[in-house]
Amino acid sequence: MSEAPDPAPAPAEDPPELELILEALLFISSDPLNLQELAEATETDAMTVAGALQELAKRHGTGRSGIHLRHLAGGYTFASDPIAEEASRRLFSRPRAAALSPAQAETLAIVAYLQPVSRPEITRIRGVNADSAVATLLDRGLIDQTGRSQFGAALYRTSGLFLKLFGLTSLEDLPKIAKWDPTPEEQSQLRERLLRAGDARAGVNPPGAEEEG
Amino acid sequence: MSEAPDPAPAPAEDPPELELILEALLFISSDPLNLQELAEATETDAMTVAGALQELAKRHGTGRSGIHLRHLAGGYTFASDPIAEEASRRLFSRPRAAALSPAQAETLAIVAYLQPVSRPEITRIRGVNADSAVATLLDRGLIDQTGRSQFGAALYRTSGLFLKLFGLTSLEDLPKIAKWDPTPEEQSQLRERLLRAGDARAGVNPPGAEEEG
Amino acid sequence: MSLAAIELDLDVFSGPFDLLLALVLREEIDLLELELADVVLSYLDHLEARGELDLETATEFIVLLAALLELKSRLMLSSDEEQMLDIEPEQALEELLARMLDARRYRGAAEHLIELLSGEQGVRFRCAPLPAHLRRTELEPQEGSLDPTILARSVGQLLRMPPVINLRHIGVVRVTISERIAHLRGLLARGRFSFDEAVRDADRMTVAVTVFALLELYKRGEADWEQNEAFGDISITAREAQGAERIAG
Repeated sequence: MSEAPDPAPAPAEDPPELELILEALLFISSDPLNLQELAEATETDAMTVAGALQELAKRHGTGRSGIHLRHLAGGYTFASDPIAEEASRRLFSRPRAAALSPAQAETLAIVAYLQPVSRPEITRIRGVNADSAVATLLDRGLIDQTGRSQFGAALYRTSGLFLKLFGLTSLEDLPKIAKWDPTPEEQSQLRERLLRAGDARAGVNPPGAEEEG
Repeated sequence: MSEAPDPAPAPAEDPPELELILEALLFISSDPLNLQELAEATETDAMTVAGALQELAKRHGTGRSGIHLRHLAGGYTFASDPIAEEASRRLFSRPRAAALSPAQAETLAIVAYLQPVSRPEITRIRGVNADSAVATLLDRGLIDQTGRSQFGAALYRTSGLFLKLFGLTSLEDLPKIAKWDPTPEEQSQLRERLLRAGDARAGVNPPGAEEEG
Repeated sequence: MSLAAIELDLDVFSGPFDLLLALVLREEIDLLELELADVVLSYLDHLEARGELDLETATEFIVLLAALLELKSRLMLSSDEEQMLDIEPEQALEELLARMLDARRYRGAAEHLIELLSGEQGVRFRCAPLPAHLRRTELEPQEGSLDPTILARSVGQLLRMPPVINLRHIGVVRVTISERIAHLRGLLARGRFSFDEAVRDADRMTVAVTVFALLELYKRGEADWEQNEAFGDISITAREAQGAERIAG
């Protein structure tokens, strides 16, 4: 290979297809891949793969690329160049936006005002499967499981962290709903009203009947 | 893959540090990153980042690399070259996004164009119940819930994953819905045929004839 | 004219609007001669074969065809009777037209999306967790960083009742096929009854859905009927009972 005196360097020859495929596989996989796996995936043999990886390593060497090819115990994997360490910290260690998605906010609100409350109840009120929202809220430590209902469904309540993050001293401090209540004159219990509204949205709405009435 | 490989290619010059850092950041992040985020992380400005990305895109172009730089869902991200799809299927058990059923595609189209939109509205437009299509699209992460309508019906919008999987930078990339408008001729033809069915009462009234008592 | 006679490939229709649109646009089809009940049955058979039939969908489909039927029915009504119709024909027509065109637009958009997706076939993304050292630097969310009013507002939204639906302009009456089938089965228990009796004091939509329920029972082999003259009363007989009579006779 000749040195390029030209300030605009001529493009390097395109790598062979096998090398491109290996590059893509290593990129997609979050775990290291060994020669055997790569050979089976590309329907070739380990020797050929090893040769292609050697070429690939050149393109992904220090200074050439921000993505390095590394050979670990478990096989080959791509890793980011340590040169990007500082920038990664700035990018990924920002305080995580603590905002709740609408589905999470809704689920959390139901738990906060009705606790203890079961998942089927949450689903019935929201009209959408609540599994993923409940899982996220559990993950974030905003709700806890607290025993089971008489039918065996897990019951949820808000956590201490919940109070902290919302700046509340106790559940007594939860804001009054009246201000947002469409029919504040309604006398029945909140739980019953929420379930009724959920049922009405789910079942009684005839298809083809538009919302606007 | 290349049209005319240079018989004696010169090795490309090593890319500048900023380009390497950007490459590493895009590799680490599982979400697309926009110019602003990249500029802040690298402590430079969006213009400089855009320039470096242009160079990076050359190294990650078709035929050059198995990892392509794409501008999707409002930011930049790396994606695999489809050339590796067959090998990926052999290697990973997780399949690539499955195709959409006609019902799902229609529901997704309605959400994409009318968002935020409620299930009753979708049902009204499709003429058939959209519940299962909506549930599947939620499950697949192509749509999200975003608040509620004034009557409490859940509202849906498309997700970032939708843009990513469909190769869109933003919703602006979708053609105007008017693209599928019927021509005025088609419209009047349709109206006429419907009118004829309604007006031809007792089969006696040709158009323009007097109304029978 | 039956649906089979006009050779419609039902597989190409994603919904009732689609089907209606095609029917209306087929120049060679005279809507007035088309047996809508047959269209209904064929379409439902088709849905059933695809494993997508639910009574909800079936009812919705009836409602749509009813709009077409409404237009068609003007043929058979005297003008006196027509005064009783509660919607303007132009209004019904414009409504139907607008909905058909809307459905068609989104079907076009849907095809576009399917194309986009297939164009991206084979494109995969990396989905790996952040390297451990970067994860550790994730900051604890701050105390009091969330606004409790979002909770009250969320509950307020969930308390909203859907509006009572005004059906006047479409003339939709909520009556399901399953309800009418149950009603007819009740009457069938007696062995024989007249259609007029089955729909006494019923509104037009109920009558229409009852006809469909009757067709369904016929299809299932539970009932037979007889109509001696056009527009005459229909006499309905339970299949088994009829069989029994034959044996007896």
